Amino acid sequence: MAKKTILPFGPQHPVLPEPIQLQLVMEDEIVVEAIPAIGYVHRGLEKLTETKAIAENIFVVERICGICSFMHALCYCQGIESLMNITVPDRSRFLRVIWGELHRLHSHHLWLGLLADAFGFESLFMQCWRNREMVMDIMEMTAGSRVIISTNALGGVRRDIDSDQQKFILNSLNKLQEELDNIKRVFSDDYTVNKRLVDVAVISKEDAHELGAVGPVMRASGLSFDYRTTGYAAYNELDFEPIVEQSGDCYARMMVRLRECYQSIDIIRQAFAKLPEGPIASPVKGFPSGEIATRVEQPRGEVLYYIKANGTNHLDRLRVRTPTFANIPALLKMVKGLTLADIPIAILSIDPCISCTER
Amino acid sequence: MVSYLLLAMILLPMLLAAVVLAVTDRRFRNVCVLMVSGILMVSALLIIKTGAAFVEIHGTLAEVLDYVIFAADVAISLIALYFGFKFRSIVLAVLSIAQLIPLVLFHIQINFAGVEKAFHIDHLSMIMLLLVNIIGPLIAVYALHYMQEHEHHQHLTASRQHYFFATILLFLGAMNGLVMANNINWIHFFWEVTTLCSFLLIGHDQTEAALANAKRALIINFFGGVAFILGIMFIYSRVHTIAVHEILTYSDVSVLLIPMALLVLAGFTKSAQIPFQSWLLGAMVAPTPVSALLHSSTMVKAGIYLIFRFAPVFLGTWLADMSALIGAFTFAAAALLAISQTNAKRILAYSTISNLGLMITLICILDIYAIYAAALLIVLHGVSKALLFLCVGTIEQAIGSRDLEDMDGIRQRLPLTAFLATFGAISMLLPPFGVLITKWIGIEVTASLPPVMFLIILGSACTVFFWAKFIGKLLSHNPEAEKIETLFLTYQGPLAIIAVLALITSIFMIEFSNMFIAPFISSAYLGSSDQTIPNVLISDFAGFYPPAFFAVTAIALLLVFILYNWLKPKRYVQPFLSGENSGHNQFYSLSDGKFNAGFRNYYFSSVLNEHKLTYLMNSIASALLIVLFGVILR
Amino acid sequence: MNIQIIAATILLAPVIGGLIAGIDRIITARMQHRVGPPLLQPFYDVLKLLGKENIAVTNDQSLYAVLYLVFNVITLVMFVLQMDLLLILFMLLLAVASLVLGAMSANSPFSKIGAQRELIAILAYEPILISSVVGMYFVTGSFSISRILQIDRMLFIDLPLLFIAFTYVLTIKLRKSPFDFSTSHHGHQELVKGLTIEYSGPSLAMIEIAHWYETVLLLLFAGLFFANNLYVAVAAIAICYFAEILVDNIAARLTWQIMLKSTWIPGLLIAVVNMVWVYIKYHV
Amino acid sequence: MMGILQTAATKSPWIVHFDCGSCNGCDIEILACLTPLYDVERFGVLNVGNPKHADILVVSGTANYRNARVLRNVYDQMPWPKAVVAVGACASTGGIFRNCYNTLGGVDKVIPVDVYVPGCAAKPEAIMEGVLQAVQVLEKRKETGETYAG
Repeated sequence: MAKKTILPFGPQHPVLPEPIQLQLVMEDEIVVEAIPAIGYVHRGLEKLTETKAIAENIFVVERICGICSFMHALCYCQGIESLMNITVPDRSRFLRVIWGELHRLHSHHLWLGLLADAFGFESLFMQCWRNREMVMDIMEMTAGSRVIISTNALGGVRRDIDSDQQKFILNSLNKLQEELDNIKRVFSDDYTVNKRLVDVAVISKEDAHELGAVGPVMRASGLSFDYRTTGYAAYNELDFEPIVEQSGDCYARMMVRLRECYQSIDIIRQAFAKLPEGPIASPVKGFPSGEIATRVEQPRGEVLYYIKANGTNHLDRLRVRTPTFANIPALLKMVKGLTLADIPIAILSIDPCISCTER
Repeated sequence: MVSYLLLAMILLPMLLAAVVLAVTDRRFRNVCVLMVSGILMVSALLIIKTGAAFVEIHGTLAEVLDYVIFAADVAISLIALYFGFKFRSIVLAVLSIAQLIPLVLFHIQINFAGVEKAFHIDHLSMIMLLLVNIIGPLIAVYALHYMQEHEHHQHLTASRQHYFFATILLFLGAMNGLVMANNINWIHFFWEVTTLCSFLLIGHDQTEAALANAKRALIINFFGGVAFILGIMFIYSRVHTIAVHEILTYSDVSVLLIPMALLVLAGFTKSAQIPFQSWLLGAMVAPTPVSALLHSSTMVKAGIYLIFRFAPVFLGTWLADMSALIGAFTFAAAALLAISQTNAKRILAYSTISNLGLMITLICILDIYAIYAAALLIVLHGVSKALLFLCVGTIEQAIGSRDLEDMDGIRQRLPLTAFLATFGAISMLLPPFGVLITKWIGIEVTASLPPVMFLIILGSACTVFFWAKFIGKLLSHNPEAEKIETLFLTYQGPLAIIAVLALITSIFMIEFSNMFIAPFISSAYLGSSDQTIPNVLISDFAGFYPPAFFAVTAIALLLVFILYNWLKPKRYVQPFLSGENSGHNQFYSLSDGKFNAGFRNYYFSSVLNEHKLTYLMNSIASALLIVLFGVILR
Repeated sequence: MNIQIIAATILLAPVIGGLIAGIDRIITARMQHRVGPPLLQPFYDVLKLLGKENIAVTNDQSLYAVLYLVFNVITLVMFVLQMDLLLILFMLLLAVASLVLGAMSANSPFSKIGAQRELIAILAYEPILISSVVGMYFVTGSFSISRILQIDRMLFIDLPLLFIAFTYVLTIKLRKSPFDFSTSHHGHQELVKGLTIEYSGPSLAMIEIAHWYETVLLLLFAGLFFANNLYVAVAAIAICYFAEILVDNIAARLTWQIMLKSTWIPGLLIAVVNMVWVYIKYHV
Repeated sequence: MMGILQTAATKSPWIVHFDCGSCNGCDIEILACLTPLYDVERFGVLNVGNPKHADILVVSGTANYRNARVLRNVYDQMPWPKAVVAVGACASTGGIFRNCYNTLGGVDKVIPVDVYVPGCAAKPEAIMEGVLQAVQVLEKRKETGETYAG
């Protein structure tokens, strides 16, 4: 047994949307060891924020990750706002929820598609991405751009959503929900899909807790926690429960995200129903000082921002701990003992965002 | 004339064995071996040219010979008894006594009578003679250089080569005797000599493993020997003759069924059918020429020969059907087990077991094509497997390992040997070579016995798997490998000759069949010496004509080379390693370190656990054997 | 006459195979709510590949690609000349073996893993392919296509289970999802392109063309089950291939473990059941 | 004959996508091009995921010190004729990350780029246009018979 199969899985690998390398050591096709190597996306973004003005940094943190850009900006703005004790207008709080949930919808659809692609279900991938385009249309209509929408600003939001747009969005969401019903049936009941997801890469409740998993990975293992329930933005005025699955395998993680899509649609509807009239931003004067840690629930789990300001237009330090970073220990635990064919599924099941993690 | 040739083929090697044992000078030994090799080849060809014949021995000479052979047979049993005590093996001691007592009793019973027509050279003998006397000497010549290297690696103080070559020569003589003898007692004697030779050669290296495996080989083969002698006694009690040709003319099958079952059992042990396969696997510790000569191409065929010889008596009975089933089971099971092996010699050993199983199946099927295929397979397999073993031996001497996983880039390191080995493996697996053709015929003729056919189908799928791995490894390219091959005429020469023989036998299959198999079938199965009647060509077989087939393949290959010249790569790049290449076979990984990308063939070690599966297969095969005997003894 | 048949086969088969591939891609695209490429896209692809630079990892790698093509052509010609079916299966094996050896000869772990998986696929489909041929033998009493064609019964009526098993392994042989794990039509797979990853330009084109021949051969093979009526046979082939495309689009890629289990246990079982029944019907 | 080969070359551009330090914005737009709304397969474009089969290398994101060699390797392993499309501001110039300590700037610092697609993130329509422009580059290379030049 002297020789083993050693495979560099990534960085340029079509199954991985982003460059990361897992050095897989295998026997037959069973992975005995997976050694991650990173650094392909590291740009030095945290350092960059120290050279930019505080308001400019919104655009920088949005480019930590193009998929959950809005949440990054939201987290950053909320941090600066609470440092400066700014109360944002009610309308903008609700608009932030709406955009935030739209991002969650597009991110989960994207992920569902990539997962389908990872287990070789091409038409399901196409269908997920086709549905996603409805969300992208909403983004483009409300913000003028598709992925990095830049609607957050210090003290509120930059753009408003008028009643015509509202009608369009609600219509689209109705359609989206119908389509979602279709793909849900495939994801949850299809024989081949079940074969590939059920009991693959299981993380127990204890492990998930001990390894500090966050987001859907944690909730799929039976831990009920969602940072939105703490009620930032307008979430305290909306009615929802964290979505929890018990089995801790890839199927559970998929189900959590699928059900969160429904939840997001529901939250957006609630938010529109309760959307108050009024200004969309408060004025911001002066510079923040002091330090603060803020958190936001992203599609991938909670993100943590640590901001240290010194009263000037530049920050002393900005530190981001992203959900993927928290989930990597769980991932490395999962992949051991899997077969090669399950590796892409296991990697995708934590919805990795390497560009978040490496910044 | 024929009797002189017989002398040259049986007695001369045995006598020279004694000489080689006595005179330890290397040069003298080499001359002896070369001389014997030449004589054997020539006499075999001459004897074949003479044609089928009986050789009679009369008078005192016959009597003396009978006594001598009896004494020698007793001596072998006594030697086994001695080793039984030496190894403190009760089983071996009991078996040797179990052989000794019937042997003595039987000879007393028949009053040491002999057979006038002491030797019978028919076309089946000729096929075996060709194999023994052409492949055997070539392997012996190869061994001259091999053993020199082998002892060099072992750092022995005193050379033990004279033992080795003496045993080899003794074996060749005995094997010739075995396939030509007409006196069944003599066959038993030669049979026991080959067992003894096998035992001595397996234990040749005197290591612990060698001795343990030698002991096991002796025990299992002696078990077969006991079955053999009991079978002889039974035959005599039923038909009162010990002359093979007279036994064969006996038409009432039911009378001979029990002794025939015993002989088939003996054949199973010698041909390492499951559940008796363990000795052949153990025998792989012996120096590779031994594996090539005794344990793949010739000695294990003695069991096949015995069954083949007596098959006309029991074909179409329950015994034949069950034997065919056990053979087919062995074929499939051994092929399945071969998948889990990384040791090249063990892969070849399992493949040998598997092919021997196929031969037994073919022999035991009442169909003229099956007989053709069986006889062909004996030759084709013998040639190809000898070639493969010798190549693996050469590779092992050069790289110091017989593990398949260490043979990366062997194509660059030992180009000629790797080429020949690849050729050998292809001739075992792919069309248009003969082994596959026999498998094809096997499937077509076993349509009358669906379970047997089903096992052959499963077995051939497994066969593809392990051979393709084997060939793939031999052909794999390693940019770092450098040529280390050194050529010797007596070393690679025999390899090349055997390879050419493998090609020729495949191309001229039909001519070969016409020359040997058709007459054999007409005399042995149709009871007629008129050779024109059953002149069934394989070409009748669905319009298959090997030379045409080879010609098409050759044209295809030519076409391929023309196209290939047009397609020759314009630029060489590194393989796909996800973009992180740091060398041809290296990639950057953690902290910019350079790691070697590795690849290991699949062996399914977790599913195909050799130990557990062997237990299972042995149980099934034993059950089949018990059923066989249970029904026959009812 | 034979020469004309051979020439027609060699020239027409890739055209038909390429068109089938083109139709396949359009239907697939439509099933995925896409417009899809033009019908002649497979030909464009191959012609483009022929005009590209041939880069390789090892010297003799392209040799195996050509061998794969040539053996596929020979196999198809043998089929058209109505020779022995078992021999044809063995020739097909030779073709696949050359592809596997080509993948093994390159020193690349991805292609070598692909080769192993292809070998496992052979292990899975070979018994069923041979079983279907044997089933035909039980009904017609011959392994030779020329004699199978003379029979006036529809083989499908006697061998429905074997036909099902055959279509099942056809998915493996055509490398369609759920069994496209040694190499897949689209690159998003853990082995990237597996078997063919180290081929490029003209040698990749050879493999593509060989695959067209193979497709034609396999579909003709499927047609044998309906051989007594040309129209039924053509319809059956069309339905059969459409079913393959459908399955390709409604199934996730399974693992080879599942494939091996499903072909060796239920697959071989239904094959054996069918064989036993025709054996009893015609021979006992 | 050569003419047919040339027209075929314009009808079947196979792409390989390499993400070198992008924020995922452009990556998901490149993927979106393959999906039903945009469906680049209409033009014969396939994402083959493997440099050895590809004609066009589509790069998103800035080159940094670690992924530059990967980018170079991927480019080298593509058969000639080939073209490179830099998608998005980062790949074209370095974009917002131009002055980060770990970035080299646009991918043209590492490999020759033929087509630049602007945008942050670049829109799918723009990316498709970029790929089709790269096809023209390929065609020209084929015509002039330009040989491999590192």
